[in-house]
Amino acid sequence: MTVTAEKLVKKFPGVRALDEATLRLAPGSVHALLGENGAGKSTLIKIMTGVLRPDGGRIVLADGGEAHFGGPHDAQRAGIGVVHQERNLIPAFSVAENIALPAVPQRFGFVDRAAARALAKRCLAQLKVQLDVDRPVSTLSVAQTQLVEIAKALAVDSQVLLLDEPTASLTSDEADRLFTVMRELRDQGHAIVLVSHKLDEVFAIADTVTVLRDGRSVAEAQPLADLDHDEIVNLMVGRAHAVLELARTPVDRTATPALELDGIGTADGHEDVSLAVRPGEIVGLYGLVGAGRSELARAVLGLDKITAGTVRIRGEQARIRDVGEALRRYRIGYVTENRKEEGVFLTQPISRNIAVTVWRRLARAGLVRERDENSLVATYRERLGMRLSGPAQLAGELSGGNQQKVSLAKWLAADCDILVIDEPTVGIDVRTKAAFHELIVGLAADGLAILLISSDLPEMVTLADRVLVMRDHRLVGEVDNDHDYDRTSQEVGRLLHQAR
Amino acid sequence: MTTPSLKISFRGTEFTLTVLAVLAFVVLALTTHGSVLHGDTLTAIFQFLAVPMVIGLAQMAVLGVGQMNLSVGVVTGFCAMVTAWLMVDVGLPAWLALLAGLATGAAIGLVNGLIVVLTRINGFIVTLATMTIIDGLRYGVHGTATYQGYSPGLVRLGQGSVLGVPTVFLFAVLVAIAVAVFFRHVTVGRQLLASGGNPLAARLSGVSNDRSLVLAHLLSGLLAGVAGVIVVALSGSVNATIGDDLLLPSFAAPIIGGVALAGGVISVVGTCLAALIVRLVDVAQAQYSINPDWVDLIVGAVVLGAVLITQLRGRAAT
Amino acid sequence: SRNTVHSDQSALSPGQVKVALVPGGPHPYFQPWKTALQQAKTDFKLGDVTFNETSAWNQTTQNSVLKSLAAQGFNAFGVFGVSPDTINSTFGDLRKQGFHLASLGSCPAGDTDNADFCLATDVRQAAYKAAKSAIAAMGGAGNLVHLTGNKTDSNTTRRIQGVQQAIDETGGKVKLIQTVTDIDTDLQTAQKAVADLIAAKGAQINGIVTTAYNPAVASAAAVKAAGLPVKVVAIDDDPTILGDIKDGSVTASVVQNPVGQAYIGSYALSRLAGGCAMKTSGQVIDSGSFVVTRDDVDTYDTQRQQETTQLRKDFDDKYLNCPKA
Amino acid sequence: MRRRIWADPRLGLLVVIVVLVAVFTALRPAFLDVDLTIVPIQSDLTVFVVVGLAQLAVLSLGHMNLAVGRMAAVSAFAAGWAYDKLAVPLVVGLLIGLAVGALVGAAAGWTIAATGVNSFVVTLALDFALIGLVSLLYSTFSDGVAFHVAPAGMDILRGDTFADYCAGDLCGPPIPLVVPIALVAALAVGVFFRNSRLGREILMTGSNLQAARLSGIPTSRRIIQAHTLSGLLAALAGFLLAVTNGAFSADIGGSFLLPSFLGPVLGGTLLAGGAVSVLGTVFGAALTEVIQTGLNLLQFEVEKFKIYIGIVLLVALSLDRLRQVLAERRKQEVPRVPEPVEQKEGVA
Ligand SMILES: Nc1ncnc2c1ncn2[C@@H]1O[C@H](COP(=O)(O)OP(=O)(O)OP(=O)(O)O)[C@@H](O)[C@H]1O
Ligand SMILES: Nc1ncnc2c1ncn2[C@@H]1O[C@H](COP(=O)(O)OP(=O)(O)OP(=O)(O)O)[C@@H](O)[C@H]1O
Ligand SMILES: O[C@@H]1[C@H](O)[C@H](O)CO[C@H]1O
Ligand SMILES: [Mg+2]
Ligand SMILES: [Mg+2]
Repeated sequence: MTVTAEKLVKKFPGVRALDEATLRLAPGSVHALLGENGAGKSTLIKIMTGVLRPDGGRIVLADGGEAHFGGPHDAQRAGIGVVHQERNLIPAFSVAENIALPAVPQRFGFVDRAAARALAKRCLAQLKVQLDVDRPVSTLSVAQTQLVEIAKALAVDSQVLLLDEPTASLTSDEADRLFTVMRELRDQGHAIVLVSHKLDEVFAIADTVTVLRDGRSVAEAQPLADLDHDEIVNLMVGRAHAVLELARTPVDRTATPALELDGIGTADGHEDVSLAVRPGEIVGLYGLVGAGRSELARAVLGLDKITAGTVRIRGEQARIRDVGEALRRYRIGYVTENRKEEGVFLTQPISRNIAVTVWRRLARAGLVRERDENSLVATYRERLGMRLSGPAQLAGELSGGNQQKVSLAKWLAADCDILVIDEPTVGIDVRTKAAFHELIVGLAADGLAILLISSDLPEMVTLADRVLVMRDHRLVGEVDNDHDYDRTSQEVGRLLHQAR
Repeated sequence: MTTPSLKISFRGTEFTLTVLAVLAFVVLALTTHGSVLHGDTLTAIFQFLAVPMVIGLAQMAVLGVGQMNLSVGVVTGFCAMVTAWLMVDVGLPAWLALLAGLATGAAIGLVNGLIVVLTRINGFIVTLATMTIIDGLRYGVHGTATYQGYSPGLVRLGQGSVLGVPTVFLFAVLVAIAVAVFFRHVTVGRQLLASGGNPLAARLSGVSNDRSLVLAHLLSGLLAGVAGVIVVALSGSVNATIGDDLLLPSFAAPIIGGVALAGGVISVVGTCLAALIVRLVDVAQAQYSINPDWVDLIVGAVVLGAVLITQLRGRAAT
Repeated sequence: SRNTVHSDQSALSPGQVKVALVPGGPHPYFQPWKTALQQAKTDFKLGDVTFNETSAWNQTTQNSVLKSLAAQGFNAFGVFGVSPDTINSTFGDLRKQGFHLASLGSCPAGDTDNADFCLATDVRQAAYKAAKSAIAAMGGAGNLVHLTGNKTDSNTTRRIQGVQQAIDETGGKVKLIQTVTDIDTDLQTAQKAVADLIAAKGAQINGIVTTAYNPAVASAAAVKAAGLPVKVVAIDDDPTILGDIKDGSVTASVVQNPVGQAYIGSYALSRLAGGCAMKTSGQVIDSGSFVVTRDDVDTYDTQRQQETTQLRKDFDDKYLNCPKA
Repeated sequence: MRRRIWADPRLGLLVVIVVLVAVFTALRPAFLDVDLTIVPIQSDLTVFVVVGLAQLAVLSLGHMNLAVGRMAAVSAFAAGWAYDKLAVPLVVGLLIGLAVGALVGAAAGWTIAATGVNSFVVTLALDFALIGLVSLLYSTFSDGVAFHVAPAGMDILRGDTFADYCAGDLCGPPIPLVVPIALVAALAVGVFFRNSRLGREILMTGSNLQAARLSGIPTSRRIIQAHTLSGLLAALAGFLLAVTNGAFSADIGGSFLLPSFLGPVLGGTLLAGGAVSVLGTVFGAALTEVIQTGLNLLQFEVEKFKIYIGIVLLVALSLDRLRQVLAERRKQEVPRVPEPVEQKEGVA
């Protein structure tokens, strides 16, 4: 089925999220939809699936008829399936029921549970995912919910399938299985849209590409074969994108470590974890999803229980009870991995989101002046290139990438000596990602000690001075990073998969 | 077909509450030398359990979509008055009056739901306003006077028992089963819980949250109507004060019973068991001649204690 | 403090007197006030009268109802104070502003009354009579239960005292096995409490004395349904209660005199507005209470009327000090 | 920062209030009677504004305090007891009452923070427990149900307005002496939530508990503090009511619960937490008071009175919604800075 979104316009307070953007989909192809954070990709997808109503433009279906979607249901009936960027499942419902929700199999008004379970099993099998379909979704891991979400999109028999960053929290294995399914569907004549910031996977699977910039389509349904990596990036960014060489200041390895873990064990199962991060150093902590990296960070910050070993901060033994103490007494900041749940306050203005860590400093006689907060926002808006309409804008109105920047900004504002940064660039576009990298390196150059948790190996290689590899809650080795991708990645891979 | 929710969980709220209820019963039986096991006492316990049970379910229905219904109590009273009025002053046969009483409750619930959806005003506030209105209407039916002496057949039925079980309690149990089936197996019931669990996700899956809201309020009103007709049949006399003391218990039962205030999670069995536990406190008061001041203290402690225990057990389980 | 005098304190002609009767809230007890008030209007040629029961048993609401009525031009008030403990302040305010006030049906707690007078049942006395007749019906011995209303109401305290006095006088032959308070809020609560009570102690109970409306209705019905030989003494003469007396499910009812309170209260208020003054400001006057049984259920009202006539006489002769015309 | 005035929910309230005052005055000129309407309205409003603030203090967290009334009752008991038995001066009794209220609030907050049990449940249970306790306390320590005491200054506070104080020919406005107490409370609570670190951290905790914890906010402490503030304000409301009533009695606070929600929620404070509107609460309480007084003047029978009050409330709220919808339309036309004021729709 061909679907064309023609000259869509969508206005939000302060921004034109879409400014006559056009997307032409042809059956039997995988179509990449690319653009920087805030370019309007998700907005476009939401309009095409009836979630948002456009302020201009139209959606034309195969038969030439114009579609008027009153809600998601209408789009679904028109044969358009979708996986949204954010997870949208009912926590208390089982996997089967969630997958079947858009088209509940029923008999005389009663839910046909057997049919629902069969449907769910079929969709999961398609993705080669082993999952108990009776489990409540609330007990699943992030990756598993992502997979359920994809299975749910497959459950509706749709001719057009829109996937908004479906691989953001998947392992490469899981992503590969998804790509296999996408190819099968393409070969059956479906039209598939893939939104992704991972250009490698885009080149691996997509046939054509549309690039959005500031809500406008700067490339419309071009064959991907005609373009190379740099050309795509230049289209997205709107100028020649120079891959910057990050100049690193050498680290004084004899200095007292800013953060030192010695034989740490935790209630979560970590055993004998020892590491040291010196001022000016970026230590990478790499591992597969579930290896226990975030949990280790949480334990160090007093959020989980440490059962063995010692933590030393600047050489002094430390007992950190909560994040507040970590911040104020030890000057440690923690940039969390789940921005929506833990990183930002969606219903609060950006100014408060950033100033929350420094109110103590800003307050005069216990009172905070808005002016001081706003100047903080101005500083970090500039420094991180945040797209926002003003300091009073609600964080929930920002695009995912910009939310991530807000989440980082609050720790930069807090002026820490030690930063633990967890998955800083998930869902972040190339340019912003580069800016983030520059920033992190700059922070290290300023003397901060940084513990970087990332599942993005190229990112690790770009940033880390040393890469520690964690497996099953233990450190299994260390790689001195000479920023040679091939060598470092091989080393890391060896550690990750070596027999114990 | 195996339904996971039918598996008995030894960690869940329902189990804790069952243990609590049985324990309370045993203690009562032992300390009153078996007095609570006496037929009359059992009858009294279960006869007056019917209304708290149903009214708890009425509140639970809206909690399911994350709303509250402050009008449940007065709607119960109003429906009781309407039913009695239809029999006494209009002369309708009992069965027709009962149906009209139920329809009245459903209609009020429907209006509540429609107002919530059309105005987007929080249901708490909408039902606060309709509570005030229905409170007035309740006195409009028969002023402050009491209706009595309507349909002796109905009252005989309401006060009677089947195989030793009070009919009103049996009726309440049937209603509870119907509500459980609705929320567990009926498509719109599931959709209602989907809206409560994650409105955005429900909307993106093509579920109409508006319909869920209206439906939940309608069901809540209908159940309040059910409570109203139970009162009419059970007590043989009704006046405009009926329902005044139902609002807080309507919340206590589902909340102790493990229903999430945020929506999406309900428990029919938990709600009914919680109503039973609160009822046992009343019974204890009469049995031990406790000063009513202490009863309130005890109810407070029981509410908090029951929830705490469930919470702690839940935490220990994970 | 505020001294603005709103009501002209010089003598008013009856046509200038506007009487408002304000009960604590909607309750069957107050329904006779409506007709009695209309009767008073005609008989005493009052300028205007109104009956306003919107207070909803809430003192703050009642205060604002009273002030609203005053702003409307009503200048004499008969009030059943929601909260006997705080109503005196309200009375004081209105008195200062020159209005005439009667506390009707219930006197303020404590020994002072800031209203011109209180015309009410001596509730302690009435409860005493009720308990006495229950004891008599029980044959002078056995176990008695007392069911009553809101514990934070000082009338309830007085009623408990009255019942206790009657019990004490039996020298131990009658035992008060339980006093249940706070069950007048609504009928179902009363029904539930009575059912539990009968289930727990039905066999031991020989008599129930009720000094509040909903418990009375509930006890009569429960005793009738259970077929127990328990003697029930009720309160007031709402048609439901009278019906219960006639069919024997209620042994007796202690009837108060709401008609007299409203009628004579309005009369006295009009006299006060006409230039009379109370000899003793804040005087408490018993409006009378009568034990009604099956025998005199059709005739008791005659006695009440007589007593009411007597009340009016007493006002003229004993309580009021009027300028000679 | 540019603000569009019609997008402000408080404006809608103000318009509704003005319209209602005009309508009521046209129907009943006595609505403007200074001594019998204007002054009593202000006294009542004083109490209900503070009651609303007590609820608002925990709505900031997305919590509820179902025990506001009973917290007021125990505090009033403590104050009454101090006046009666210790013969303390007015201010000391007030401070004792406030301390007791704060303590009970803190206990509620602590229970919620420590156990993670929903505030609705904890305060519901507390309410039951306190009903019993207050009754027991009065029957043990007083002659039944009240302390009839009048420490020096109480009558003045109760009865006087600024109009009673004159310098030569110039007298103050007809504003009761208690009004400034509520104003100060409202101002303090407003500054607390808008400008103070503590207040803002409470709001952040209400907005996203997890994120707040991970931003270094001691969330348990903030929860306890918000409930303490709630108890403190409930105590103040109880004291003010006792003063207006003239006695410290067991039934104080008995009718606080619904008004405590009406003020803030009419004023635009969400039940979801993270945002509060103090000015809105004042307007919300004022609207309720105006409706009540206006309908009183119109003298309906009891059933009609209730019906009308409910209908006027619904209509007022719906008009406010209409204003919001209009404001949102305009917002679409003109790019503007969005309000930090929240509008959560649909399933709440
Ligand atoms: N509900 C909303 N209210 C206000 N502004 C919004 C809303 N949703 C999106 N926007 C704005 O519209 C623009 C486009 O956002 P959109 O989410 O479509 O970006 P995106 O291309 O998907 O970015 P990302 O790669 O970060 O997911 C952004 O500037 C964003 O701030
Ligand atoms: N396959 C899985 N099944 C169930 N739970 C999982 C799975 N993988 C991870 N989890 C859970 O998800 C959480 C993520 O693990 P953790 O944060 O310790 O890992 P990580 O190394 O930081 O990985 P990530 O890259 O996701 O941050 C843990 O609570 C873990 O128990
Ligand atoms: O004396 C009165 C009546 O009997 C009625 O019960 C109302 O309240 C009581 O105090
Ligand atoms: Mg997006
Ligand atoms: Mg992690």
